[in-house]
Amino acid sequence: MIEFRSVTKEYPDGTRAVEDFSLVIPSMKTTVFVGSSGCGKTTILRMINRMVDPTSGSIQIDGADIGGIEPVGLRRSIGYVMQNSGLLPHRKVVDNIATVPLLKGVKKAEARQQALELMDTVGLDRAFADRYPSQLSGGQQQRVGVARGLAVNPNILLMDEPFGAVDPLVRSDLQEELIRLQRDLEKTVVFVTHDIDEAFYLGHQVVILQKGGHIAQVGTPAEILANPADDFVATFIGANRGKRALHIEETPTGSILVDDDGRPAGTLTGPVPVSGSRDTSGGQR
Amino acid sequence: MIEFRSVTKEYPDGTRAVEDFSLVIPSMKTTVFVGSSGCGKTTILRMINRMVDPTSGSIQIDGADIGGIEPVGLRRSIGYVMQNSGLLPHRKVVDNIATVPLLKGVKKAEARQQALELMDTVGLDRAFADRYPSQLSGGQQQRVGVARGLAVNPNILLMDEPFGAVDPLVRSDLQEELIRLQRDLEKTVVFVTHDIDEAFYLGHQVVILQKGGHIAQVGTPAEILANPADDFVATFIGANRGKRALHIEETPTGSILVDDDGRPAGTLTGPVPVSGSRDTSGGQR
Amino acid sequence: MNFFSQAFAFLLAPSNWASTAINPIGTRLVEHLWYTLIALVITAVIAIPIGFAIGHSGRGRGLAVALSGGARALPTLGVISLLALLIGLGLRAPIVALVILAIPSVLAGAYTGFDAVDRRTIDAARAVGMTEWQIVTQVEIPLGLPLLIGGLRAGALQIVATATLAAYVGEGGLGTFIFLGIGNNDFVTALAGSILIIVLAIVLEILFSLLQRLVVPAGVRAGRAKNDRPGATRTRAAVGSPLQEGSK
Amino acid sequence: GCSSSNPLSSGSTSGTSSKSGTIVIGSQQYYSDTIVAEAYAQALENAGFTVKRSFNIGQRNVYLPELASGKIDLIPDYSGNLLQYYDAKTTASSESDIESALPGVLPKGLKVLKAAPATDQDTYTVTKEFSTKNNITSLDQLKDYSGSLTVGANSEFQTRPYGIPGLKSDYGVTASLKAIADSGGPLTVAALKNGQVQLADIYSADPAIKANDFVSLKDPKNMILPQHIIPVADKKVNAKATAVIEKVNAALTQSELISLNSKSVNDKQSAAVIAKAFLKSAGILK
Amino acid sequence: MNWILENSGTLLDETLVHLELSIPPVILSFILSVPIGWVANRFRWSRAVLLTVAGLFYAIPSLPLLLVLPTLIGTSLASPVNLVIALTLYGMALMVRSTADALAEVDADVRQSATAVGFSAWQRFWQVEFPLAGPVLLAGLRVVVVSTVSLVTIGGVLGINGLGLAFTDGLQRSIIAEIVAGIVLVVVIALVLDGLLVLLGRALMPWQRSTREPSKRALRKVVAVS
Ligand SMILES: Nc1ncnc2c1ncn2[C@@H]1O[C@H](COP(=O)(O)OP(=O)(O)OP(=O)(O)O)[C@@H](O)[C@H]1O
Ligand SMILES: Nc1ncnc2c1ncn2[C@@H]1O[C@H](COP(=O)(O)OP(=O)(O)OP(=O)(O)O)[C@@H](O)[C@H]1O
Ligand SMILES: [Mg+2]
Ligand SMILES: [Mg+2]
Repeated sequence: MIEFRSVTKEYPDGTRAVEDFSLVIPSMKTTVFVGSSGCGKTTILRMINRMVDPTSGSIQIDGADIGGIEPVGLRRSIGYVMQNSGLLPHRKVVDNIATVPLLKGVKKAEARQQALELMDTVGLDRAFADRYPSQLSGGQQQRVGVARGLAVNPNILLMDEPFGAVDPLVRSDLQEELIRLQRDLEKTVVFVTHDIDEAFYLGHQVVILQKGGHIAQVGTPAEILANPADDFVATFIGANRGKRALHIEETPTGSILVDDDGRPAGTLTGPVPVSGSRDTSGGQR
Repeated sequence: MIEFRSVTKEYPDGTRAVEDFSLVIPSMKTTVFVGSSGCGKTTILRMINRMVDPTSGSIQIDGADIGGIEPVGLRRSIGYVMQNSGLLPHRKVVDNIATVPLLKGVKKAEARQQALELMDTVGLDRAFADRYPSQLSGGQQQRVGVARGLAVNPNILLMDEPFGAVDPLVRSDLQEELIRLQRDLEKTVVFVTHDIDEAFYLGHQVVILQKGGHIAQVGTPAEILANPADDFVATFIGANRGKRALHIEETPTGSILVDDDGRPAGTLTGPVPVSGSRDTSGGQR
Repeated sequence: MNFFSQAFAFLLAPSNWASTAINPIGTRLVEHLWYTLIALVITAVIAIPIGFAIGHSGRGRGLAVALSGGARALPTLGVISLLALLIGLGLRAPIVALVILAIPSVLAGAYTGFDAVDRRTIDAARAVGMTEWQIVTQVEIPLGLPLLIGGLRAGALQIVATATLAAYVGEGGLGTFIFLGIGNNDFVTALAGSILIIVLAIVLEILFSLLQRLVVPAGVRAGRAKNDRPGATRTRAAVGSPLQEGSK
Repeated sequence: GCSSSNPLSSGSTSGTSSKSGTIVIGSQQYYSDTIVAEAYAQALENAGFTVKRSFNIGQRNVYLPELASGKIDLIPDYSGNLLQYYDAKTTASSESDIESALPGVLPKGLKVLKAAPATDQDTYTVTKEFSTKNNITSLDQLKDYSGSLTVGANSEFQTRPYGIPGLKSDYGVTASLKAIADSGGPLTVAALKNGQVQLADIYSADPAIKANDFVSLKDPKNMILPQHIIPVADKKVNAKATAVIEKVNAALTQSELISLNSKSVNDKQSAAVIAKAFLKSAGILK
Repeated sequence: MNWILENSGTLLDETLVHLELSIPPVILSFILSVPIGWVANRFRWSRAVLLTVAGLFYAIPSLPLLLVLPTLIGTSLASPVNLVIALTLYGMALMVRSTADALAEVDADVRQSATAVGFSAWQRFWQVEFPLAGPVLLAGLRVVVVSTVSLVTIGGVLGINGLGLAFTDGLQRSIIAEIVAGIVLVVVIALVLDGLLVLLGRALMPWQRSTREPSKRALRKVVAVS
């Protein structure tokens, strides 16, 4: 469990990126921060591994204040994946994955062996092991980034818009893969995005942020969708513009679901159930 | 009307970007090309204003082969908007908008006056007129780009991923604005994107492309949604993965529409109509 | 006694500036500046159009880089000696040598200036219907100017420093004091000449850097501060290749 | 901080140091001097000495301190300039005055050997045409010349007592200088030939004088110091070596020196080749 | 041509001395520039100061510098030490800027991610930033090599051996072949050393081969200052 207690971050230039932010991030679930550009998502995420230190307030991991933990060691125990993967371009894929174990003094052969296994875990062909990152596609690079994040078998995985720069098709694959990984490995995933669809898809807990890291709403996707806390949230998730309010329309080629703008959203399958067949209150999966 | 007649484009390095491409783009409607990266969207778009000349085949605008039209003149008669706006960084906003009229010899004062009016049209405060592009936000820059594209009052407006780099909220605004503009000004808009949602939202006619500019399906969004031509299209629009197949779920906080992956998509409003209340076959708006 | 103070005394003595002096400092200074100017203008006339052509067309860059590398390696002393032997005394030999010396910098300044212009900006300019000439004059030149000035600045510095060698073949300039000092075992004169040249070079450097700052297009300057935040991980232009250069 | 010794004259460098038993020979950065030094070297080697060549050291202000500090043992120098280097105010003007004054001004550890007959001194040289047309063969006739006079010479000619100032004080002639840094070399010769200068400072042993039929003006007032080739040596250079060098020196007549220089400048031979041929013809080498 | 063959021994000697004089300044300026460039890149305030000073150093003409330097450091004018120090200063004038630019060019994302996965500052510099700055450093070093080899000839005027002698001697004796040989040898040395650097760069930076060029922007800076 990660807990923020009225954390504020003011950058040296005076920008108050995060103000009085408090939140509990549950273990072994995926928590997604979503918000517009500059609202403080990255700042919040980076405070967890002390890339950024709060100006005031405290952050605890499983009850221990991280202010007292030496940053380099802390970072080595937390996985971190960012947009554009942040791989070291001068190291081969396998060495990139083994970066942190090697820093920690694991023997080279062992670290490489482990890295190859991780490639399987994230669904990367081992044939890529000896390539350089620039020789991979964007999606493959992201997988390497995830593998690197997992290399020290961390409890916590921080992900900062990891899929922001990949093709939509690949992006869907990566999202599915992440859901599978999170479920299988039971990591605490903290994920940042500004795509509300992605947030709803991945998050057990979704945190909608406004400028300054102010929380507009926290909840499961279902809770937020059904009861947007205010106008901002409604606009943000598109409910206001009718984007989420669908109705059925018949077309010559079949019947489809259309939103208030007349934008087709899909087709309706299955009967209207009397009550939810799955428990969706704790998470939608 | 723009017509491609079995157009092929092979780049000097041997890349066959577009092969045997034929299509009719109707006037005064929005046609959207959508497809993965590198499938040839930009190449097709740029053949319309002769930024790229086809290796074989011909392109006609309103029945006239553009191969015979002098490129510079042709380009001045067609609006062009691209990602990152492509504005001239050393000219003020108003001069950027007036670029083409000035090239055409319109008097400076007149061109500027016209530019100011165009700023109103695209919803930009005139106060920005004397700023430089770098002093605007990404979304504002895009508006300037659109205004520049409209400055010569062209019949055709080419747009290459114009909203690819802006924030999701701003992006929605720009999309709405474009729909309004297209309706009011009755331009023929040719739009490129790789976001299928954007394509469905904006396009009267949507063209789903595969590598090499091969057309996977052409049709109205409704037609495509209801009857994906093949597996590729189904995957591409997300139907395959159940993304578009929604069903209703009850949650403690209300009833929502959920896709096959359990991803909440919205809420169902209105009754199930017996037949379409609007004609959606010619366009969804 | 400190050589520097002697050298400054030499430089400040009015008698050394008087036209009756054997080597009036003012005259030598003007000669030096004059040679610098001539060489710089010739260099500019040769290198700038070629650089622009390379920058605009993107062709011939490999050749230009190779030749510039070679030219940069050419020892000016050798070139002046050779040219003096071949074409005799007079300004021609040193000027030609200075021009050869400065061409690589100015050439590079010209074409890298064009390179520096965002491909997408040029592409957009072409797409809205600018002719190639208009692209060069209205987009590439104004946006490439800072780097061109940078190239001229580097070239001017090399010229002003090396114009010293004009004295080697009898054409005066500030090098006179240096060769006179060396030949006469008179360190003060040599030092005085050196100080003058160094000051001249530094003044030129400062003037050029001011000029360079002045010619940065206002819009480019205005926006620069924005993207400066270290560690900014702004969303990269989502997906999509930046437009490749299309055919024209 | 700033050291207060003149860097032009304080030399303590050049890595070469004389090992006992080896004679280190230096030379100026002047082709003619290098030929002579090479001749010394070959003669000494022929006599069984071990020689180390440290040629092209540069100018007097560099090599004389090295000589004094023992880094080199021997160098062929020029009598008048050598004296002036150590005694700028000297009044000596004839060769014999110079040679008798020299031992008194040399640093303790150094000695001069017997000078060669050849002198390689500055001259005011004009073209044959100029000489006949204006009937000028001597410096004291110059003051009657009506046109303006420009001298082509190294830049130090501007201030040397035998240069522009001497011309004025000794002969009442006003001339201006065109500074050309090739020490009377091809550029100066060319300037004289094409009339850019009327007078040129060309060394008396320069073959260009004869080759171009130039006329070197007489110096009746002995303004210009004689510059006989004179070896300066470390005192520890022994008598046997001294004898070998003086024998070489004795063979260096004026015409011989000019012909050696001519082989260098006109035939572009290397110092080693020229020196060897010279020593053979002088009977020093077989 | 004949002359060159007959005097190849002398030319070879001069070439070797030339090399001996050229290489130390290149190495020294590289070693000294790295920490200074690092400071310039690390502390914003120092960047302007250090780079301006470096720029002004480069503005100082070589002959005057060679003359002024001895009074400041107490060497003699014709001393190779004097020349080596002067050329090292020139090398640094170029290299400090290149180093600062090279380090600044290192992708901020990569630097951030290295920090995020737990590199200490020291590890990050040597294992990430320095190698990634390699291509731009190399580009800067190549300029330094070429200009240093060329500048060594100025020593000829002061009586420092090396190929500069070919010019002074060639001029005195009017031997065009000698001057041409000198020029050609200087250019050849410069290009050979440059080529060796390129090969060294390939060997040390294998990831480069498969990738794009180093950022053009950075290279441009290097070109523009030289
Ligand atoms: N190092 C810094 N120095 C000064 N201000 C900063 C710094 N880092 C971030 N900021 C500012 O703090 C605010 C929050 O930044 P942050 O990067 O956390 O936003 P974000 O939500 O991650 O945005 P994005 O979606 O663009 O990544 C912004 O206004 C930003 O400009
Ligand atoms: N100037 C060019 N020279 C060579 N190949 C090119 C050129 N421009 C584009 N291509 C190639 O042609 C193919 C189609 O490119 P195009 O830019 O049209 O794709 P796109 O669909 O617009 O992609 P994106 O979504 O990335 O913008 C790609 O394989 C691309 O690499
Ligand atoms: Mg962020
Ligand atoms: Mg494209």
